[in-house]
Amino acid sequence: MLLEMRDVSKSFGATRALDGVSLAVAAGETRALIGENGAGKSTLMKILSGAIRPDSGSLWLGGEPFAPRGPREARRKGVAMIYQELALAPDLTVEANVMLGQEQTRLGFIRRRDHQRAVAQALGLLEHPDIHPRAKIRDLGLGARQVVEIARALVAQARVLVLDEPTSTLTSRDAERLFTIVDRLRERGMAIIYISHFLEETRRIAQTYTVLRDGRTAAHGTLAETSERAIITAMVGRALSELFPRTPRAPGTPVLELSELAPRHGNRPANLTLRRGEVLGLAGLVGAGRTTLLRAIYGLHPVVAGTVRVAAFPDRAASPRARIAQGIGFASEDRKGEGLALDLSIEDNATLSALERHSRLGFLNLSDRRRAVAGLMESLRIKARGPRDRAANLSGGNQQKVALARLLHQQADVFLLDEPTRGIDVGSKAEIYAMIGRQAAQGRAVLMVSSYLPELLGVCDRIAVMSRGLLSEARPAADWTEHSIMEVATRGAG
Amino acid sequence: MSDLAPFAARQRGLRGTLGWIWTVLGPFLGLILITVLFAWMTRETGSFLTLYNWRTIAVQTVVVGTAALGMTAIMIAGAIDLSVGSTVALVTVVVAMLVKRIDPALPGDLRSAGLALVVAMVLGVLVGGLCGAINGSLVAGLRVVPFIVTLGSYKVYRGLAKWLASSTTVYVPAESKAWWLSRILAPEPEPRWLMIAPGAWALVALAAALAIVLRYSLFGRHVYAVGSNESTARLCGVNVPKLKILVYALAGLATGLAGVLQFIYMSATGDPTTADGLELKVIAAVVIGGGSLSGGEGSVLGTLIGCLIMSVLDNGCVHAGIPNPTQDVIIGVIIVAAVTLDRIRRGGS
Amino acid sequence: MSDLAPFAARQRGLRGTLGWIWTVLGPFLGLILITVLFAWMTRETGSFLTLYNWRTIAVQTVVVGTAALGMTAIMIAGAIDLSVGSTVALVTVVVAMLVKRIDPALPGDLRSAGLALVVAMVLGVLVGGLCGAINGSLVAGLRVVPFIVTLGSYKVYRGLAKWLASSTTVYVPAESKAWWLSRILAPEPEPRWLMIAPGAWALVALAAALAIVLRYSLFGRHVYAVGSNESTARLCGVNVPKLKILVYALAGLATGLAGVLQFIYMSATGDPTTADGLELKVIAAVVIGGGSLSGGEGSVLGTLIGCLIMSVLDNGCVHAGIPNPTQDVIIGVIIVAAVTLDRIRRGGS
Amino acid sequence: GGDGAAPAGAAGTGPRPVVLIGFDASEPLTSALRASKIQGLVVQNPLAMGELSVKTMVAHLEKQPVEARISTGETLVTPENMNEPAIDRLIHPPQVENSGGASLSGAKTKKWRVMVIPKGTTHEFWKTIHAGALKAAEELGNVEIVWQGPQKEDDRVLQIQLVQSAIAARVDGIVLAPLDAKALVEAVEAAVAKGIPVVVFDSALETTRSVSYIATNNYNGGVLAARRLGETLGGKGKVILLRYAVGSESTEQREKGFTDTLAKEFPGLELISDTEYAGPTSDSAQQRAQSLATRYRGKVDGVFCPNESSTDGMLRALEGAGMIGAGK
Ligand SMILES: Nc1ncnc2c1ncn2[C@@H]1O[C@H](COP(=O)(O)OP(=O)(O)OP(=O)(O)O)[C@@H](O)[C@H]1O
Ligand SMILES: Nc1ncnc2c1ncn2[C@@H]1O[C@H](COP(=O)(O)OP(=O)(O)OP(=O)(O)O)[C@@H](O)[C@H]1O
Ligand SMILES: [Mg+2]
Ligand SMILES: [Mg+2]
Repeated sequence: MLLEMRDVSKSFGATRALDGVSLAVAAGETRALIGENGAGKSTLMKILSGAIRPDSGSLWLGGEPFAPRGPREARRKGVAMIYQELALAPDLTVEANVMLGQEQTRLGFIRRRDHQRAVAQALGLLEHPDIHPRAKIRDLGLGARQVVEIARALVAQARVLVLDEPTSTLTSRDAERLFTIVDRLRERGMAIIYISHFLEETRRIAQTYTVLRDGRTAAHGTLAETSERAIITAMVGRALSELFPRTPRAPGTPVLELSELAPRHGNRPANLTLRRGEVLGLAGLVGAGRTTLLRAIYGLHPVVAGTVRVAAFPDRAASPRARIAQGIGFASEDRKGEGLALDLSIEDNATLSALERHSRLGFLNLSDRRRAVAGLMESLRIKARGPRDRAANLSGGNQQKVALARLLHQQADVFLLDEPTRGIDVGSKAEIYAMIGRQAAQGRAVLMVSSYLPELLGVCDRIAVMSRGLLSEARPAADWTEHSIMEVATRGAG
Repeated sequence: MSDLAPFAARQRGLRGTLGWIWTVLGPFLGLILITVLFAWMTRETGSFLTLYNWRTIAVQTVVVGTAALGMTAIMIAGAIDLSVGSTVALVTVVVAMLVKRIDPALPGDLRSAGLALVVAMVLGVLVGGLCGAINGSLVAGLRVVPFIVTLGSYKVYRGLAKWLASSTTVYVPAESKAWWLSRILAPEPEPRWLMIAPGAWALVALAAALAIVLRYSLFGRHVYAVGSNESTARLCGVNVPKLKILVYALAGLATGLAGVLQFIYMSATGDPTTADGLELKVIAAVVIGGGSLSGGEGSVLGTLIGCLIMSVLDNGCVHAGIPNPTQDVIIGVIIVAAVTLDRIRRGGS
Repeated sequence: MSDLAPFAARQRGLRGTLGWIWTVLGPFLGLILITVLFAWMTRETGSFLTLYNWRTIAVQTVVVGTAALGMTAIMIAGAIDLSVGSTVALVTVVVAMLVKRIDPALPGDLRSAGLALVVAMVLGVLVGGLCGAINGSLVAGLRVVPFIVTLGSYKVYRGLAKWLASSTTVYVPAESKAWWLSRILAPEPEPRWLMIAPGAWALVALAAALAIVLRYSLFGRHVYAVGSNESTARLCGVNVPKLKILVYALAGLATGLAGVLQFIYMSATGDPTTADGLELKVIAAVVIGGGSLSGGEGSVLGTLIGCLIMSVLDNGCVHAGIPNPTQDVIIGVIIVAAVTLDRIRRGGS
Repeated sequence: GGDGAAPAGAAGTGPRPVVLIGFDASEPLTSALRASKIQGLVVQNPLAMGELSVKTMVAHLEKQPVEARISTGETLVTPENMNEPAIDRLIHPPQVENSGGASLSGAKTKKWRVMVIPKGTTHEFWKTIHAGALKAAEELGNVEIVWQGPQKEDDRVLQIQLVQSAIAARVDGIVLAPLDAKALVEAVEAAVAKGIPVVVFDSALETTRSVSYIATNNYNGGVLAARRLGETLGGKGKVILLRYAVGSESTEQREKGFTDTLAKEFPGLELISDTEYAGPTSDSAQQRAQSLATRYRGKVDGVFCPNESSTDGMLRALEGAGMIGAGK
């Protein structure tokens, strides 16, 4: 075994994140690490990468004890990691970020030629020559950032590569490219640990698996010999019924109408009608402009022409505030930068858009609010110590749930969801789909952006595809297949 | 902050039965240690640990404390105000000039009651609020960083103060000073049962009000949200520009009150050069009290403790008879030590 | 990114053929406007737009500029240094005292060459570096925010300066001042072909060196990375504590040089009270030049322009004969205006 | 001695009154003097200083011989003598409002343009100097005054910059109150080298190149204060000296004159504190004085403050602590 972790435990205060976990990967093996949100996957990998230190347990790398005192040492010994929460410096260029910590220098000065070559090569491997090496990360969309992050790990030339949910913001095309590269690296003798909530994806890429549950190893083995149902049962502790439950619903009156809506930068004018009791999906490649469209509707992105009409409301100048008043709720794809105030508590985050529901004369009824939030946490199964826990202390998936809890708390009429299940485990995904279905059945409307096509095909009533800023006509989900969606999505780009 | 409870729970486990004493006294740790230190250093004269001296310290803290309350709100919202010192100076000048204008025009009995003073002082507070509102509007309107906007107004307000006062000190004639004026900041208050000066009580009341507003009001939660992550706040429908203007205006009222108190402290004098460097002192008090320059953090209690730490240091050094250069060194070391201690107490980073 | 291209194109379209003039002159816009303003105000005497006056401005910018270069690096790394003023004062005192010690012990010809001055000045720069290194070690070691650490050392270094100087000014005897000393910051340099004072050239050279280091060296890259996102830098294997100590130490060397220049500017005087409030001026210069209090941003050219804007304002107001209060107001308004303009130029937020 | 002093903070009996001697006059100080809250003020004659400085400069410009050292005198004002007309003129001098004076931007209208650079612009002392300078200008008729003080009082560097800017602005003469006896030497000599004569006033400058030096004898001012304090206390008691600021030449001279005289002439007076500095403004002085007053409550008999702002702050602190009676 190239890498072994034995009996690793780690507690954060009263939270026992890891409780005697063991894991081993051989050279030339890709191991999938699977588990519910908050099971401890990221924590385990952070220990491996030296970002945090275990309370107990030991690590062995290439037969030698391995106790990294920090990320520096781990990197030097050949452990490269792609973190779940994108770790990029926003003020630096793509090139500087890719090379950060692994610069090639002469007399203390950067060898720019070598850097340019290395970065161009990595981006070429990922088939993303469109990402300009001198662009600042600040100006990139999330998908492009994820690509940069992967490029960084490619340059690292490590012995052990950890990928913590690398595809959560990638489209299937980009993901497929990534898999090819990972396969190639594995064949070259690298040991790879792959964390993902997409089970079919892990089958495609990994040979072995380990399931974590509540900080313990719940199961491990070879993927080829294990059924999906068995893995899910090990993960969730129960068998999961249907992933995409259909609720009885019929499209009603239009609630949201876009006519010739043209956001600034890139997007072409879009037309769209969203009806009550309908779930409408937006597919497309990274950078296609879906996020921009959603933000423009919500009043967060400047609009150059066209209108957004919301049922029963006069068309006034858009601002998030006005939109909330009109019953629109928005969940951002960028939960760290925009979706959540990480320093605030769960209850603050979950109720910020509708604080007045718990207030009289401008003052909050704290206990009332806490009760409401506790209820939401219960129903979305948010794993935390309580409503007062800081959002920053939650696992990635649980943070995403807090962002969704806000929309429920707000009792929005129209949901604008940008990659809503990003980083969410299968069990919770099913619950969120059920939640979306329930909302639609109650006559609310959902406009949902996702790069995960099975989800769009399973949940949505109609789907529209965006490609290079151009929005296609929305057609019933039954008319689409993954293949036809990709075709439309790439055609504009090709 | 809202996550005190689980945190406290964790800490309690660690510390066993001493738990709640620690929880209550914890934030005061630095202050207590400094007090003990000075009490020990002045054990021979004993002048430091007297009731009278603590009343004096209370009086010496009032102006900084009042201004620091405003700054706490501003810094929680992720902004900063460099113009507090200048605003205080401007307010003292305005109040002094108003008294000189209004008082002679009043009939005798109103004069002796000090009506002119009351009117001028209220207007002074409003001038402070106006200064704050201007800062806030510029920050929100020009979208220039608060540091620069208030650096500009730091100059402008100071210039206005000097210009109004013709570059010199404005004295209120003795006959315009009502009998109650000097009592507001007298270390030994009358009536006796007040315990500390009425001005100090005003600070306490203001602090309590601000603490409640920050914790329980929608406005307060929005202030924390904007300071913690402005994009999130906007996404959640907070009117960020309006909120900023409001925070600055309210903080300005506090600064205005600080100016009025400074005017009283200086026996009804309007001094355009006063409160020079107050901004640094006030910001330091907020940061010592746990506030952050990047917003989203800070508490009223912490700020008050920060102010007291600074006052006790200044006062204690004089009582211990420490020469001036050594005082500077000691104060510097203790500020760092107190904050380090607090960081360790709260458990790292 | 695919949509960067249309964005750039749009900008280019807006500016049309004037494009490159704008690109080159853009950052100087505020400075140029202020210069034009004062030139217009002093059009009758014409004393402002003379070569001699600009040489004077250059000399008047040297100390602030040198210190601001150090601060630029610190602020790019996301930290701050409030102790620059105190460090400058400490360095002036140390240099003056060293000259007084060393010079009498030297043989005659070395004395007249000013060897003692050279040695003392080099040691002065090192003292600055030491002060910086101490700041950096405390920031990295105690993990207390830089604001507090340097607030502490702001007091401590000032105290040390006073203590060393026995609370008074330290003068270097006339016979210890070498002939070349006063030439370093003379507005009209000798030899003539130097154009500006040797001290100003030192600033230019230092600025060029720093710009190159920040742009092309590994160290510079890491400074930006730490300031932009500290945890990312740490995760990518940057030794953040070491880097911080290094940045502070290097900046300290610059501050030390500023102190030496201040010593020269004050005709070889060690003054423990000098440079009071320098920190605010220096930070303001960096922020005017595009630096950010939250790190990751800032440039050497910007900082130099920021310093020049401040110097030109001070100098121009004297030439225009504007009284102090009006000066304050004008300077305040112009600072905000210049930064607003710059923000608009760079296209929003 | 301090025996039998009331314990601090005890009800009813306030501590015994303290004798306060100050320096310079301002409105609250003179009214306190009138109420005998202050037992003595040493005042200078800024009006004469300003007037003489400008007149000397013009005389030099017009190639007349001038004296190298002119003293403008210092006077002890007490509650007893303050109503004498000569003294009253000293403590109620004329002052200048913001406007007065020429501006550098306009074309020269008079024969001579002289820049007057004080140490600061906000103390009343400087306002009176300004009035004196303008008075001279009016009487002479052929000179205009440009009045520019450093933005921050007591900052050598700012003053050096002002002198440099004055050279660049090509004025005919500079009248300067140097913040430092040595640090300004080079700037002044640079001016002289450029053909701009310099008159020094208020504080000394160590150069031979200046035209004349016009000032109060500050050391003697301190001596006067010490004598007044010693005599009022009957040569016995405990005394505090609240210093002004580190490195300020004129006040250090006063402090030195004061301490020297105490040591020499009043062995019965014990200096119990002389290490505290009042700082630049009257409220910083008040903070310091308040802490000092609590510390030595009931243990101190006399206080000396070497300038206007420190006297002002001390007066307020003593009043606040009830350590000063409303007359005896
Ligand atoms: N810094 C921290 N402070 C306190 N608790 C933490 C911290 N980091 C993680 N935790 C807790 O540890 C547990 C495990 O978190 P971890 O991030 O490893 O989960 P995960 O398996 O990666 O989940 P996800 O799939 O949602 O990313 C969670 O309960 C989380 O709340
Ligand atoms: N040149 C540009 N200047 C300013 N903002 C830009 C520019 N290009 C893109 N943006 C903005 O950056 C954000 C992220 O862009 P991105 O390329 O990720 O598109 P997107 O809308 O998120 O696409 P999708 O959601 O389909 O991946 C969008 O809000 C977009 O409008
Ligand atoms: Mg995770
Ligand atoms: Mg997107």
